[in-house]
Amino acid sequence: MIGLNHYLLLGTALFGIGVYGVFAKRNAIAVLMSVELMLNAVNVNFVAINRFLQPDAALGQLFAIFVIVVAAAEVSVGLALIISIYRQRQSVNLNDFNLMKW
Amino acid sequence: MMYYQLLGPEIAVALLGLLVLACGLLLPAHGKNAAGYLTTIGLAAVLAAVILNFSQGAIFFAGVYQIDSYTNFFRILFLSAALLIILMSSRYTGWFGERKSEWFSFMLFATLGMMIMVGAADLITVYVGLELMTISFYILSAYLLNDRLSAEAGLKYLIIGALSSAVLLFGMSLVYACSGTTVFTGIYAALSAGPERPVLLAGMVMMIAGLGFKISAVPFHMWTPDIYQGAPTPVTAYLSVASKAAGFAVLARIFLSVFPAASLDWHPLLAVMAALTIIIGNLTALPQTNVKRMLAYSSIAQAGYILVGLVAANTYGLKGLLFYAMLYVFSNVGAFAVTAAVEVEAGNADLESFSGLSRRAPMPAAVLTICLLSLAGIPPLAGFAGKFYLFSGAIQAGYLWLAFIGLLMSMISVYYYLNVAKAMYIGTSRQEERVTLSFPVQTALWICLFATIFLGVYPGPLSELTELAVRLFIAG
Amino acid sequence: MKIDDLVFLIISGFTVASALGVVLSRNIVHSALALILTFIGVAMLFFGLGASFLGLVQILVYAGAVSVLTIFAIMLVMKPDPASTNPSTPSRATHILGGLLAWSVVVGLGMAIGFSRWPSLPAEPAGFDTVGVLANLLLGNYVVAFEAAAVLLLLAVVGAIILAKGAEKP
Amino acid sequence: MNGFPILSVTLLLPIAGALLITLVPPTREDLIKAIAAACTLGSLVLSLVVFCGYDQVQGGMQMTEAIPWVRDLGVRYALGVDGISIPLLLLTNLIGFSAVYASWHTGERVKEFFLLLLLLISGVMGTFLATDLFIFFLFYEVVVIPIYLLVIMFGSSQRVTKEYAGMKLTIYLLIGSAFLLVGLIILFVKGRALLGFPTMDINTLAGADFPVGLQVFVYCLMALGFGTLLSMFPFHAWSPDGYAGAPTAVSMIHAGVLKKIGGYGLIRIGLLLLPAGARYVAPVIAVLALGNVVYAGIICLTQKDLKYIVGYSSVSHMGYVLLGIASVNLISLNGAVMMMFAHGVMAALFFAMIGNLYQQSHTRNVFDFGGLAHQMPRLAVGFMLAGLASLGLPGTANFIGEFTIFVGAFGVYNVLTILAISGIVITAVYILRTLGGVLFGPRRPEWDHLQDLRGVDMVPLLVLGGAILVGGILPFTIMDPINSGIGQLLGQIGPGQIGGIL
Amino acid sequence: MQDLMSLIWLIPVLPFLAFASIGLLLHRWPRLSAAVSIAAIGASFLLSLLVAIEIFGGDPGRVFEMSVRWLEMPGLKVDMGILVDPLTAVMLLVVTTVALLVQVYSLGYMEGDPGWASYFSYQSIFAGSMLGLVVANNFGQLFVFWELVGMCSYLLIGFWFGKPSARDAAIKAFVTNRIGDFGFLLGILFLAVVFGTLDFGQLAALIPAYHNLAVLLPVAILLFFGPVGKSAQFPLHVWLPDAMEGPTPVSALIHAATMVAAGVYLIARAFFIFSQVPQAMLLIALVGGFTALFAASIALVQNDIKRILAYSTLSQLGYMVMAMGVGAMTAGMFHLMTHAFFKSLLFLAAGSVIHTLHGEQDIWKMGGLARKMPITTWTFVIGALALAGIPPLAGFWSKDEILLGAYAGGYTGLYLLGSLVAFMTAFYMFRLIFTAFFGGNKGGEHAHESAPVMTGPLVILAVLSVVAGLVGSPLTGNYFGHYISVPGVAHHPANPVIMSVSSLLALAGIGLAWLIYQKQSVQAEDLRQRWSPLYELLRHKFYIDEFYAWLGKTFVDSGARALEWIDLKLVNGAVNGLAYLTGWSGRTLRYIVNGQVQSYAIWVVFGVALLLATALMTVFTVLV
Repeated sequence: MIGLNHYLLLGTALFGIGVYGVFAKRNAIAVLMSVELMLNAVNVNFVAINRFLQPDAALGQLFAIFVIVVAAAEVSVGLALIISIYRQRQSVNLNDFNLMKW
Repeated sequence: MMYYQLLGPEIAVALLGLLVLACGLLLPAHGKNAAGYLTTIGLAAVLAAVILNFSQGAIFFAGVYQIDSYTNFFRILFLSAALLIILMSSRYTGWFGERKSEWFSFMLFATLGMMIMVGAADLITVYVGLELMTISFYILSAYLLNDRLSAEAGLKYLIIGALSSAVLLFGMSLVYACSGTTVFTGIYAALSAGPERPVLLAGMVMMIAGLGFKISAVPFHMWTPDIYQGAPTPVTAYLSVASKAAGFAVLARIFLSVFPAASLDWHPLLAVMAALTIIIGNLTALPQTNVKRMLAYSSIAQAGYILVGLVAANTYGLKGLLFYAMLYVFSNVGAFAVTAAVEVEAGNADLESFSGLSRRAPMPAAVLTICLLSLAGIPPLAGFAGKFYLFSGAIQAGYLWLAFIGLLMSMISVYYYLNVAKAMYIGTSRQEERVTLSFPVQTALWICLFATIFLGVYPGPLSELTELAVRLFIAG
Repeated sequence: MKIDDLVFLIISGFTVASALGVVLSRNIVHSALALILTFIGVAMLFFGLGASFLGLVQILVYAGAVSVLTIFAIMLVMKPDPASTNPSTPSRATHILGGLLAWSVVVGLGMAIGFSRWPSLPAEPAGFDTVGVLANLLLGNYVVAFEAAAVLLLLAVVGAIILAKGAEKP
Repeated sequence: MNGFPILSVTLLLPIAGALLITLVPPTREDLIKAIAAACTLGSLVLSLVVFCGYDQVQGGMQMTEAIPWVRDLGVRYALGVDGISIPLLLLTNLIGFSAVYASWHTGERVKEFFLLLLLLISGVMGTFLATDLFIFFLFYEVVVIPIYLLVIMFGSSQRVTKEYAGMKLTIYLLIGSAFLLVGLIILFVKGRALLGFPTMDINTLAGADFPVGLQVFVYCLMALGFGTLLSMFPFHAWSPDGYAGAPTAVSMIHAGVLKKIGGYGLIRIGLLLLPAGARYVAPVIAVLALGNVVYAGIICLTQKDLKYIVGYSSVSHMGYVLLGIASVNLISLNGAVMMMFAHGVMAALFFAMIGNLYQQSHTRNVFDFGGLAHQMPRLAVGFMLAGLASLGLPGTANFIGEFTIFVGAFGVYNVLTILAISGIVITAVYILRTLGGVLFGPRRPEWDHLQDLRGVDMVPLLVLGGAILVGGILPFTIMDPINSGIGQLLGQIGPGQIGGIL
Repeated sequence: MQDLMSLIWLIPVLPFLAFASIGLLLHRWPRLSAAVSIAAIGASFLLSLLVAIEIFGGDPGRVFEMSVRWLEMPGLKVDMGILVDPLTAVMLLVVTTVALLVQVYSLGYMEGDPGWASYFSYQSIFAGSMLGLVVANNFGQLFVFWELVGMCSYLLIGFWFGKPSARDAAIKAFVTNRIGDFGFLLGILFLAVVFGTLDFGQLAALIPAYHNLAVLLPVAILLFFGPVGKSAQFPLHVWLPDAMEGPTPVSALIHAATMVAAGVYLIARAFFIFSQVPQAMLLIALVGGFTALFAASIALVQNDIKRILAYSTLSQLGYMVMAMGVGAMTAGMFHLMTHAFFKSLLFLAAGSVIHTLHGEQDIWKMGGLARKMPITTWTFVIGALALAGIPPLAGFWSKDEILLGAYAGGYTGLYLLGSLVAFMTAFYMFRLIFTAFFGGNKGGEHAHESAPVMTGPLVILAVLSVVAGLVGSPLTGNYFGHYISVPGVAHHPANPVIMSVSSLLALAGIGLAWLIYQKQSVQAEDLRQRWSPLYELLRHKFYIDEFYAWLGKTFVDSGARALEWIDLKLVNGAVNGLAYLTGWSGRTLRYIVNGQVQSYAIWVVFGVALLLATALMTVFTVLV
């Protein structure tokens, strides 16, 4: 019998995958995508919780909507940032961006 | 009957932001300064309004939004910080060229986000306000488009920020899963009613982590130096004082109005975090040669001090938290204002650029020295009074070791602060002509100087204010 | 074993697989496509959870707008050979450490979730108008967040334009 | 003086002068010096008025002023003087006044110099006047930063660079004060718990009987903090380097007054609030005091730099003060306070003379000099006076202090006292060697260009030398107030709580 | 008469006033300074004379005392007081007389010296301090002036500070005295702590009733440290010969007549303590006797006229101390008085010689002075005879009293020793006389008699050296002993055997000296050869100075260097090490922030994992 915990576990799994992506990818865009994965995981949580705990309210869905909106904004700004830094460095490789350290 | 006029400040700031944005589109290039004046005047007006009805409060939307003296205190903090920074950046904004007026509007939107954060008594609103602030800061820190450091700072900030806000969100979702609501009061009720769930603790700690990023507490502090160094100096200043304060405001509100229901005793956890933050921040600041970066590490340490107040979680501690957050605005903005002026002169904020400043610009040199010493907690400057509150609270709560670490480290921190003073007072500078400061910058400097000294010599008034603000959380 | 359990397993398996594809593929374009698949999988989960409106929003915003945006960005910054556009960090330590960390987080959360008791699935309330409720919330209690989100979008647009447009060449 | 806030005026006069100086253009050096001189003179006169106006018969805190400052901390801007603080207040102003004149020939950045100097003087005064812990600590640390700036801007680098010396001085003292601050906060918090209301007033806190364990702990913290400032062995490392690096005026004030804050705090705060702790820790302090006297004294024998000699000797003399404080009884405490006064004046005079000599000859090495009494008889008089005072010759205030301390301490720690008294021989040896080496011996033509003291240079010699002699020839003028103050304090503690022979 | 007594305080105060006025105002006018100084001491002298007359007119028990509050607190009381009894009266008289004469003499001797004014101011402050010491009525005051006279001697020895030797001698004198005062001060502290008072009167009342020898013995011995230092007893005698670097009148006043006698005076003054402790008395007697013999033996071979006199002073002081030790306090004080006169006479005469020979002090470079400067010569001879103890001169009576005391006290060994010393004394004095004044050397061609201002005092002192002994001689019924005596101690009747023996010994000494140095029937050179080891030993003063120097170098200086090393390397090193450690940890920690944004991300998640772990651990421990 599938319960809320399974949905949460799925969300956790997606979250973990996203985290790993943030660590492991060199391409800034790929890192951004991994972050999107994490946000989706959160959304899965919200919607599932909403469905299981209070099917007659839409609080979780509301939260999910806000998350989607914010994520969209984040992505657009993020991509713009990546493009502007690409214009300077001709690269989107995060390992190259260490002018400032120590 | 709901006092919607109490939402005035938020609405006003939002409209002001839009107006400034419009100015940028409509006004010709030379008229872009108008945006600055408009912002200044508007912020001043809003600030005055907030101060005037400081004591009024109301609860909106079934507890989703809440105006009280705590909110007002932080509104004042944000607005005055924004005001000071707009003033100090009058010369600096020249580097933004065409995009000057948009810069003002982004600052305003960031301010709006913070105000919403402290006003919100509900996870969703907190989240949206927080993102409003954070995304404005992504843009602001990358705002020097020709500057490689600035762009890099923006990207780094974006990645870490997105990651940690995802963590925060996940924590929120788990808390929501345990309580079934997102309103603080509701969560509190549900938690105190319902059974203890491990997942709740997981949610709590993930929220701590997410907010810990905003206040740059160890180990979520790594981004701070890079972003502070790369971002435009006014943005750095705003980031360090306001965004940090907002993070603390939310953290304190959640911890004190929600988490008491949970069985997890989070004080030792935070105590360790605070100690680490103080130690690492101060130690790493010692060898820095770039003043902005040094101030970044010092701001990490300052975050540790403020966190002590939250660890203590008693009257003195919380008053210390608010007190320190407020004085930190003046001291730190003062320091950054001088740094910005030097940067405009010399092109960078390396320590060499400061050498001999006391001859070329006695007044800014004095201001910088005094502000830094206030950060170090040397009486009779504001920082000392704040630290006194914080550590009285800590000792009252039985965290003697924390007080020891904090005070010892704050004395060690004097070393790197004095290094700047040394460079300014006995260093020799290449060029000899006096540094010229525009009127707004001077105003900002004078305000910071006066506030830093006044709050230290006569902390009475501000402590009364904090008294009102913390009364919500701690009766008597 | 009920049918929708099976459905859930399939969809979740599909979602996780495509998510893995996102982080494992060496070609950035493939990752982007896998990302779209993940979004769609999540959307299907939403449908399964009776959040059809949200599912639509998910498909429109994510699988639509965000993905397209992402692919545009990829095209703008693409290297000549697509094969090695999305390499992983060379340092093995990062992989092992990061993997372990991610894994431990997952395990920790999993334990937390596993050891907590959860209510079983309640019946779907009849004639429950999700959109209406959402609308009421958005323009009611959450109007502040709503307006803030509006400002946020505007801000993001302007900011994105400014950043992407780049500095005026003196 | 009913109504007229004489203490506040005394305290704030130099600060006012500093503010005034900020308005003067840097080029008007004469005006700046005049302002500084006028303000310090005013403070000196006022403190003399206080000294004479103090009613010993009545005793206790007098001329008090109190303004509520921070409500929830129970802090009040409270000033007052009693027999203990009056001589030290006088000392501060004597030295402050002569310090201004000793640095009359400052050539460059006069504005910064006198501004910081005035702030420094006010800060030191404040610690002696404050009767509220918070205000006390405020002033206690105010002085550190001006000193740092003065050292790095106007100091001199001989064995160690002035930057190193200044930073060492500053950080060392600040770290000491960190322990002190923890102690004060503990007192405040516990006092609030015991009394039921927050207060920082020293006398009020004295009413709260802290548990003995706490007293011991906090007294240890204070011994660390104040002891560091008093250059208690082995926490004296900052002292010789610091003095060597500092400009004349700072050495004068630092060795003369600032150190004494440590002893004053140990008596006024440590002993009054934590009698049991004081008694418990006293033997340790006594042993360390011996370390000061003998160890530092013997090191003086090998020093060649005049400032190092005086620096180490001041460390050694502080040992007597510590011994007096450690053997907690009326006589020894009287002696300790008297010794603080005497040593303050003596050290200040010494540094003033050395400064004058160094500023002309640009060397401080004893072996570079010789027979200076030929060229500079007045300077020689100053040196002799200071030197004979520092070896505790009768007729100088130092003898009174040392003798009283010995009498008080001998009954408590026989052996330690005997060993400590051997210090008078050591002191005699190195002081006489130094005086002989610098002043006596054949005339050396290379120093014929040196100018003897004249005009304003005479002021430190007259003021400080006069104080030394008055304190030594008419000891009761200073000892009687001290006696009344200490007696009051011990009475407040109650004889049961402390040891000692009386 | 009471009004006279109420003026006594002027005696010490006047010279102080003279000093102050010279130091502050008059030092620009040397002659005026000298006048003021001499006027002050003269006034003191007259007052002392009146006081003496008053005291010795009345009955011995009469004591006049007054005091003003000086340093007072519960448990410690030091007054500035005046205590006048016969003992004081004698000292007052001696001190003022010699001081006055010496100052007059100095007018001539210090003619044209650039430091004229300061010289007289020093003289005044010394006189004041010495008188203050004499009239002290408690140990505190005594110690104060005790130290002050020490300082004056420091200043006056180093008066010609241009000479390195003078500088070093001054330092040596002060430091050596300090070592003595160290013990003295301890003794005073003992008294203060045990008896709670320092007042002579009260102590004199308390001590006899106090039988705890365990306390009294250390007190007495510690107090005796003072005299050992001040009166230059062995082993702290080394400073006095060097002190001859000072101007000769100073040597006469301070290092022969008055200050060095202060130690003896202290013993007499505190006799009520010492007399309680036989062991201490024995120690004193032995030290005194040894010093007498030891110094006399050194004096045998010295060639510097002033050093010969200095060593004879040492040995005479040893005599007095020995007298005190054997309980013959009266004799000791008596000898103190007479010695003051004839020894200062000798010094002043020697000074007159040195003055006319432009600083020549080696007796072998003098000779034939008798014809050139008769007054000086004959006064010197008188002084020498007095010192040698030839009847009926002053020295004879007093020395005889001492020998009598030793003999009658049962200290036969000391008696024999004293007699031997008497013989040696006579010998070395006349060795000096025959060589310097009657010798055939050609040193003294250009010598000429000194000015009256110098010879006048010589004559006066010569007279005193002749007559002063009578006051204590049996002929006058021992007037002296009638007034100055230890209550309860019977005075021994004069013993003709002892008298004759001692005078015969003295004559023998003179005769031997005549044989060797005048008639030269025995060549001094041969003696030197024969006894060369002993001679070398004596000539090097038993190598004591060298020994002390070695001690100082090996222990004090190297110890100081070792401590300095510790201070720089360990104490300072610890501080710097901590500082370096802090900075190093900072430099190390900064490299964690390596600029790689993904490593930051790893840290963030690491923190999350850590927090999760702790939280879950707590909750699971709760659950399980």
